[in-house]
This record gives sequence, C-alpha cells and structure tokens, in this order.
Amino acid sequence: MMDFVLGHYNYWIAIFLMMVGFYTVISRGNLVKKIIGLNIFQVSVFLLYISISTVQGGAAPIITEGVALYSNPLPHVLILTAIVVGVATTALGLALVVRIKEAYGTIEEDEIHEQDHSL
Amino acid sequence: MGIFTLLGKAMIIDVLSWICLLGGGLSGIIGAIGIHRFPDFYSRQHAAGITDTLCAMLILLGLGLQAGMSLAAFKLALIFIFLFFTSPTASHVLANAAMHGGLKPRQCNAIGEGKS
Amino acid sequence: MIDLVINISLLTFLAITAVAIVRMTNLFAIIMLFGMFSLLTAALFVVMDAVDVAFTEAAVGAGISTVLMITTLALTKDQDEKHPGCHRPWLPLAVVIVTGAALVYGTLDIPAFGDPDAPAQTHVAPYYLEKSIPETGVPNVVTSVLASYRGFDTLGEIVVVFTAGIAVLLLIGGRHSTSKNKKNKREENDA
Amino acid sequence: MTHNLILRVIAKFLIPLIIVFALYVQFHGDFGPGGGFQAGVILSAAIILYTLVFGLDAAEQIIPPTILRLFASMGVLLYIGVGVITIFLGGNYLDYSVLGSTQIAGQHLGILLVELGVGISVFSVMLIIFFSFAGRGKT
Amino acid sequence: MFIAVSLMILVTLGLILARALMGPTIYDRIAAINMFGTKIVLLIASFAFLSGRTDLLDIALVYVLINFIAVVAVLRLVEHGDFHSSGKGDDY
Repeated sequence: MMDFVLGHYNYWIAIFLMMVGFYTVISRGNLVKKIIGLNIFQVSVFLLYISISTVQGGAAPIITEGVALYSNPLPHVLILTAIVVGVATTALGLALVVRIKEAYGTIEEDEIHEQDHSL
Repeated sequence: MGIFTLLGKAMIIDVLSWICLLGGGLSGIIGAIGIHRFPDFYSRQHAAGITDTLCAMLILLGLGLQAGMSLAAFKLALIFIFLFFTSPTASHVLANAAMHGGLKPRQCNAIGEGKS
Repeated sequence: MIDLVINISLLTFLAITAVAIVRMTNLFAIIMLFGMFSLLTAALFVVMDAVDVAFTEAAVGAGISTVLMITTLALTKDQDEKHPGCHRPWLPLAVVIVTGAALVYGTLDIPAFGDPDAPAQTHVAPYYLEKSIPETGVPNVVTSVLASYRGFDTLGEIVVVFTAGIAVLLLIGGRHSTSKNKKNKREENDA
Repeated sequence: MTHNLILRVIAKFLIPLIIVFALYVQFHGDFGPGGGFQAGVILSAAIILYTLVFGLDAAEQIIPPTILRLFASMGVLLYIGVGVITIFLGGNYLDYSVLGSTQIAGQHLGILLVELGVGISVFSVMLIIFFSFAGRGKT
Repeated sequence: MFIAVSLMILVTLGLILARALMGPTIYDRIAAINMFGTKIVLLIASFAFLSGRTDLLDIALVYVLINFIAVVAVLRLVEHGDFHSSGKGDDY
C-alpha cells in the first residue's frame, strides 16, 4: 500500500496541479490570473512527462564512464522545447491582455462583457 | 603535530566540512525561524540577511572542502562570488525600496507596546 | 531514499503554493508566488534527473516569465482582482473534481514512479542511449536527440517561437499608444 | 533605479559574467547540460538586467530593435540553411553526416551550427518580446 | 553528511514558504522569494554532491543569476511603476 502511494504520488500531484490550473482558468474573471492558471496547467504537464521519464537509481542522460542506467532522454527533449514555446505563447497572451486593457480599460471578464453588451 | 598524524588529512577535511555544513544548515534554520519571530519587516530583513549569507557561505565552503581541487570547486567558488555580491545587493535594494515606499519601521517605546 | 524524501517534500510545497496562488487576490503577490512555483518546479526537475529541462525552466520560468508578467502588471496597473471568485463556484468545482477523479482513476494502471521496466523506458530510449556516442559523438543525449535525431521537431519549435515574437511585435510593438488614446477617452467621458 | 549606486556597480560587474556564462552554456552543451535554448535565454537575461538598471534607451543603443529583428530571422534561416546545404551535399534534409569528412565530424559541425541558430533566434525573440512590453506606453 | 544538510535546507524551505504565504506586506514576500531562491541554490548544490554529479552546479549558477534579475525587476516595478523610464530625473 505504502509503495503504491509513494509510486503514484508524483502523478497525483501533477493531476492536482492540473485541476488547480483548470479551476483558475474557468472560475476566475481576471485575465492575468487566467494566464497564470494556464501556466500552472502547463507546468503540471511538464511534471507528468518528467515523472514518466525518471528511472529509479538512474543518472541524468549524459553518457559518462561507469554509469549503466540513465533516465529516458526523449521526454526531456519534448519538454525542453515545450518550455520555451510555452513562454513565447504566454508572452503572446499577455500582449493580448495589454491590448484589451487599452481598448476596454479593464482586465476583468465581467466588465468586458458588460461593455460589449452595452454597445 | 601529533593530531595530524593520528587522524590523517582526509579525516580532518571531513570533520571541517561536517562542521561547516552543519553550521550552515543550522544558521539557515535559525534565520527561517527569525523571519517568523521578528515583529516587523526591517527586523525580519536583519534576520534573513545575516543568517542567509552565513548559511550560504558555510554550506558552499563545506561542499568545496569535499570537492577538493576540481572543476566543481571552481564552480562552487563562482556561485560563492555571485551570492556574495547579489544577496546583499538584493537585501539593500529591497530595504531601500521599502523605505521609499513608505513602510515605516515599527516604533516600540515603553509606553506604547512595550508593556503589552 | 533521500531522493524520494526531497521529491515528496518539494511536490507538497508545490501543491501548497498552487493552492495559495488560486486563493490570493493581490495580483502582485500572485506573480511573486508564481516565480517561487517555477523555482520549485525546476528543483524538482533536478531531483528527477532532467538536468537540461531544469536548466531551461530555471532560466525561462523563473526569469523571463516572471519579468514579463511584472511588465504586464506595470502596463495594466490593476494590482487587485476586483471580483475574487465567481458568483457560483460550485459548477466549476464540480467539473474540476469529476475530471480529476477520472484522471486519478487513469493513473492506477500506470507503472509506479521510477520503474525501470515501464514501457516508456524499454521502447526507443535505449536506442538513443546506445547510439548517441557512436553515431554523433555527443555525450549529452538530450542535445543529440534535440539537434540531430529530432532536428525537424526543433525546427518547428523555433519557427513557433519566431512567430510568437512577430505576433507580440505586431500587437504591442508600436510605441505610440496609451497617452493619446487615454486623453481622447477622458474627453469623451467628460463630455 | 539608476539612482541606486550599489545596484549599478554590481550590475556592471555581473553582466559580463552572465554573458560569458551564456557562451559557456552555448558551446558546452554537447558535453554537459545546456544548449541553444538555455544560452539564448540566459544571454537575453543579461540584457534584461541591463535594461532594468540603466533604462530602455541605453539598452536600445546597445542593441537596436532593427538588429534584433534581423537576428531573429537570421537564426531561423541559419537552421533552415544548414538543412538546405545538406541537401546540396547529397544527403537528406538536416542529415549532418555529409557536412564533414567523417560522420562524427559532420554531426559535430551540424549540431554546433543548429544550436547556434537556435541560440541566436531565442535570444533575439526574447529580447523583442521584452522590449515590446517595456516600451509600451512610452511616448 | 549531505543528507543531513539537504534535510535541514528542506525544513528551512518550509518555514520560508510559510512566511511568503503569510507575509503581511509585499516587501516581506519579496524578501521571502529572495531567500527561497538562495536556499534552492544550496539545495541543488548539496544534491549535486549527494548524487555525485557535479554537472548540476551549472544549474545552481543559473539560479543565482536569474533570481537576482527577478528580484531587481520586482523592485523596479515597486519603485517606478513602469519599465521604460531611465530614472535620471528622480535622484532622491
């Protein structure tokens, strides 16, 4: 039982974080907070992939003399590029927030809807 | 001279790095307790600043003793230098900003809060 | 053993930080905590042997991401959420709990953390680990896979980053922005 | 923040070290952790620190935005160009083995060039994004 | 020996995290973030020796630099409120 819990703790925390990010995105009205929620969601996916790639007792995938067991390099490659792309897309989202602020004068979703309806 | 031959060089280095590492870890914990116990921002900054620098320096020194003369020791020295410059700078700038931002140090005199 | 202890405590800190991020309303504090969240994630990646990923996350997540969010905050000048929470929090909460329960049910069949015999470890990873030195002469397998074996992928990623840069430039690259608009708006409001 | 003398002195001391470290990460990526993505981000972090301490105008005098845009496209073009060259030399697209006399030499050269392209591109895109954000609202 | 240090740093991290969550003023939080970054650097350095892979020290080095930049950026916002002024006018 204990082994089972310890062996799945990583996945559960990743799912917990994913749900926290998801909740932030769907329940909060502030656009900056929504983007932070998306970022938390993203980090949880990274965490899940890296957890899958880990090998107990393995070393980082840099070939050295006298080490036999390495962790899986493929998810690392995937996530490495995903992080950089993630920050680029986050920047794009933040740029949109800035433009919305300039156009509507607010970054709260409710107020933006009100202004749209009143037109 | 006798103690050197008795224990050997490796042993002495081990003991020294034990002392450094444990001292560093302890001062870290003390600093962390300090930022909970002190009443206002500036005194907390004092606790954080002093023990933070000491903790980092001692731990890096202890690790460096274990590393011996190698690339790792060079990198540790680099980290040491960076921390040595950035950590107090950050503290200074932070306190400066707090002061200009209008955060007043807590005035504690005997009549006011001293007795309560 | 100590790996596992560090791993689990860092994960717990991560969960606590995430919950605190959701519950806070001051955006400034949220961004600060998000920087801390990134630092914790990067430390976790180090513990899980993903050295290159930790490197990237440390530089990108804690550095650039935080700085960009702070600049956004400086531009929007809204430091507080005005409507913390929504009117009916039960619907999103129910959706989240149901989805989470389904996902947790899905994890019950996944091989345990760090299992060397898991299908993910036995499929193509050994090939790259064996062939990297004889075929490319690069000891860091992540680099050889990134630049050589999966060069196409990386090309795609670079194009995405480039496109995002162009899009940001198009959206907010121009300098002539707020002051004039604001003045016009204020005049309209006054009239 | 320019009035802050200590910060200015420390920044002047740190920025060259950060740039040297970024170059180390770029070219040591084959043997240790690191590579183009990380080096680009660290290098842009150095310029960001400069901007934060000395102001946007000073930073744009060092690296004008036009040059940054040029660099961003140059990085991507370098990557694509390596692929095209390998086609001309008789290999497949992005098959670096034909670049050198032996397979290993070719792969080394190819990976070096590609990582350089990635580094330049990421560096300039990050700075473009940051300058856009920092300069917004400036008259 | 490295195990003991790692555990001590973990305890410290927990305490600092509590301060960052409670911190009544913004400056308290910034100070906590700064301390947190330093402690993470130390954790990674000691983990590098614990696992015998001193390559990891590169990452610790990045952390020191990046943490400093983040703190400077935050303080810039707190002091000036924007990012494009050169700040020459206000020499207080």
